Amino acid sequence: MTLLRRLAASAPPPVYPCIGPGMLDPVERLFASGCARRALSPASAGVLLIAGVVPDRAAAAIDRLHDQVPPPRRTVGWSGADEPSNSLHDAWSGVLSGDGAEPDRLPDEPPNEWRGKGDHGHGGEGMMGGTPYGRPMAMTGEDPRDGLQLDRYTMRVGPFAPMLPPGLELEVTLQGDLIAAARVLQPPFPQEDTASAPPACAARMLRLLGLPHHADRLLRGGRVRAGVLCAVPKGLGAAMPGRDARARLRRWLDGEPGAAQAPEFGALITGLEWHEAILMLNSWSPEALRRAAEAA
Amino acid sequence: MSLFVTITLLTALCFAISAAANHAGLATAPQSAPFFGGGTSEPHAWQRYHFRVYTMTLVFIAFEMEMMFMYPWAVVFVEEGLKAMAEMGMFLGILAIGLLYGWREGVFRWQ
Amino acid sequence: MTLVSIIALGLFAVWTGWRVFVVDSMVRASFSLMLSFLCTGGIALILHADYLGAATVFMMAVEMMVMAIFMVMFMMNPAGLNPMKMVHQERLSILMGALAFGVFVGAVLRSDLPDAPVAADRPATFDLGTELLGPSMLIFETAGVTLLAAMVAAVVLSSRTGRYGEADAGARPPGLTEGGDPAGRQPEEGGHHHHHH
Amino acid sequence: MSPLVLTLPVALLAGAWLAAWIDRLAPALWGGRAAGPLAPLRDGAALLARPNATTEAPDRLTRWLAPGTYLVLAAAGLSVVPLAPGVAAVDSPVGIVVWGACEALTVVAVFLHGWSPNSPFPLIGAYRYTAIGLPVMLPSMFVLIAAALPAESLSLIAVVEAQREVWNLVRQPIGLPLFLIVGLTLTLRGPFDFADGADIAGGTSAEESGPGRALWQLARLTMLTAFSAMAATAFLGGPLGPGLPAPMWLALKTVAVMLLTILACHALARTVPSRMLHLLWVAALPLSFLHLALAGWVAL
Repeated sequence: MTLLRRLAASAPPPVYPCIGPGMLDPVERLFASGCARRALSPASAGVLLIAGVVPDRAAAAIDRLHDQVPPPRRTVGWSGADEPSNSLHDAWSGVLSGDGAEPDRLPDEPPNEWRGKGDHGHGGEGMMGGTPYGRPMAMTGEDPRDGLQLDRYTMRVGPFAPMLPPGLELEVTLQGDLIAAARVLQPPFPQEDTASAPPACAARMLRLLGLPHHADRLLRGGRVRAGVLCAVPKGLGAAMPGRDARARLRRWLDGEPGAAQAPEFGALITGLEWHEAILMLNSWSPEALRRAAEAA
Repeated sequence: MSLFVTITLLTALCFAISAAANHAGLATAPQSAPFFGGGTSEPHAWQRYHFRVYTMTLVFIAFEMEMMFMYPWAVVFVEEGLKAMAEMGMFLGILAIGLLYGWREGVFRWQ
Repeated sequence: MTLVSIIALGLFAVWTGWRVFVVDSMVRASFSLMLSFLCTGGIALILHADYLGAATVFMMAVEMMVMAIFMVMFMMNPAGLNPMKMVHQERLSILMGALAFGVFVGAVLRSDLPDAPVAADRPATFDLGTELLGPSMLIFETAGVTLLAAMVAAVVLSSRTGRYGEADAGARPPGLTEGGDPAGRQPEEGGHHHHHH
Repeated sequence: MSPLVLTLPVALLAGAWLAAWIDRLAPALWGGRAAGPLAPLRDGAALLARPNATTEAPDRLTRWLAPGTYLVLAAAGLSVVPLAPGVAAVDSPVGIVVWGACEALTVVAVFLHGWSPNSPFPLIGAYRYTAIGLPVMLPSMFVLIAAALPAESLSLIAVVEAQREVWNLVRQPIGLPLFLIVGLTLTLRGPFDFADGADIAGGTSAEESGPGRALWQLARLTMLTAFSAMAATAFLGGPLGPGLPAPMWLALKTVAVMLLTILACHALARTVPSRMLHLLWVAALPLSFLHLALAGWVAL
């Protein structure tokens, strides 16, 4: 057991970042340096990193994410002034030994009380009714593409979703993996200019295309060949002809800055498949998205 | 028989490993809430999931059934020579018509 | 050993087949049925019908996967979060099932089963191929054309998009009474739908 | 049953470790830091030392079955691969069809893995993978049927024997690239990783931690080993070769295919699923038609 723990302690700590205003670029550089591994979900993390001063509106989200990191877990705060790799490693050792583990922040209550209720004591009623095991079932509705009226699933994503700029909260209604309706609840946090610099923006898109090593190379100041552009479908998120997501990525790879402000994107991602929508959103810089969301 | 015994043994071994690895204790409600990057949702994620390429799967099954005839055909191909070659032409022709029709009707897309 | 394996697989096939009607989740039901078919494939493997056995496993894995997709898509409560009963007309079904079982068992017991063991190393797949290219050529080709017809029919019936516009353009759901208002969803004015390609 | 079956776990574990190490060497090609041979063990230990996560009302049965099934399929697929001319752990006369069945069941295992947590991102990953994984099987069938043509048999031992003069790689040059698509899909990698992508926060694995996650990653790596051995057998003559003992040749060729697959995984970008599906049907499938026709012409 100790051998396992010693081996584990020498691995890069799996960290789920909650990125506050102005901290996007430092956090991305931290993970590109290789001293910690960015976990895409709290379940796969051991340490929660709170970078910067997170506004009050996101406090509840941090509590939720904190509790989704399986215990024992640790939280590390980082202001960006110092080098955090030591505190991350200390926290990771603490996680492995179980010392100073943090208890849940939220009460142990299901979304809806279900025990002992309903037809079978599991909260459900009849075929589709009630709240079996604490939640209702999704219900059918109109479909934007093929007219099959199947279930619509509404979720609020963000503010710390790894595929969206930090701070952005979207209410998305999915039918399958197609976005049937979308609404911006909160704009992204303001970030330093470095977070909207061409290499940083292009790196984010490359990660979504499954090319993390290319992305790291860009962040280190290297170049990436334009062959990767083929993977971005033509005409995606085109504000006007020749100005689609692929063209925006091409400009970033050439080192040119993108548009200062994105169009109103809530309406633009409606009707798109999830992967297309996420690629399209990331083809604008976080600042461009913030301006668009605040203008709307 | 040996394939059957081997797979039975392997299955027993792998499922035992899987059972040991998937042993999970009880988690509290906030620990087991589904992940939305800090967000929330009301309903269960399990739903009448709108699989966008359902027509493609139907074409695929018919395609696959035809392909199952190709395996025995491959074994006798060299022996039968030109007859088998002509057979294959016909076969691929039939499949190609199905493929072209599906493509023309646009079923190989997210509908 | 062979007999024991066949009996064990047969019992497991029956058990998983029974589970299909007992479990609440459509996914579990579909893949229980798949397991049942995999067992019959396993029996074929043991009996040295190698191609038949492996092909059964191959086909059933794919088909039950597609069946699971459609079951989840169109059934209420697809994950079985609320317990439910998947069987209708239970008494009649049991009666019909027992009757069918009796007929088949009777047929097996009454028929004169062949007693001509085939050598284990007989090239069965080769024989099958020769048969397909020889005497059974017509059947084989007919199957090809039939499956093509199935492909076309599947596209025609299930695809909304197509060369001639949307399949449901101008369609009205039938009324509950003769000549009455359409039931369920009302057709939209002009049928505008946003399409993305 | 042959005692060679005992070599399967050893080969799979060794292959998994090697694949994981090559994965961690790959960043060096893009100017990053390559990790040492212990890195996969460290990362594995980091997973094993954590507890399993659970989700709300999950399907515990399928959650348990999915990684186990994936692991069995890798082992079953490898069991029909000849380790030396005329010798395989399981001498099946229909080895090619057995491998095809393993491919088909892999789609089921990945689907169940994404279905079981009752969470949206894993669910999207499961369905997306199914949409791509099913049609990928068609090029795979064409390619393996083409490999069976000169052998006049569906047995992989015969497929190896038929390559004594010339490898299938030379006779059927489009086969290996088409089969690489299958390998990338089976192992959820790079351009064909539609199950565990970054845009869905890790997809089918998003709600997983601890030993359960470790087992899933291990199963992916063992499947890569089995796939590489199968590709080496179908296209590179498997255990045939001068000088060295036959199993060594198989191991060398397996590692070569593994390197190629991992390189393709890290170098190629993943496009959106809708476009990939379209490409599979209108580009990869006609290409496999052509491949089979060419292979048939050469074989006659």
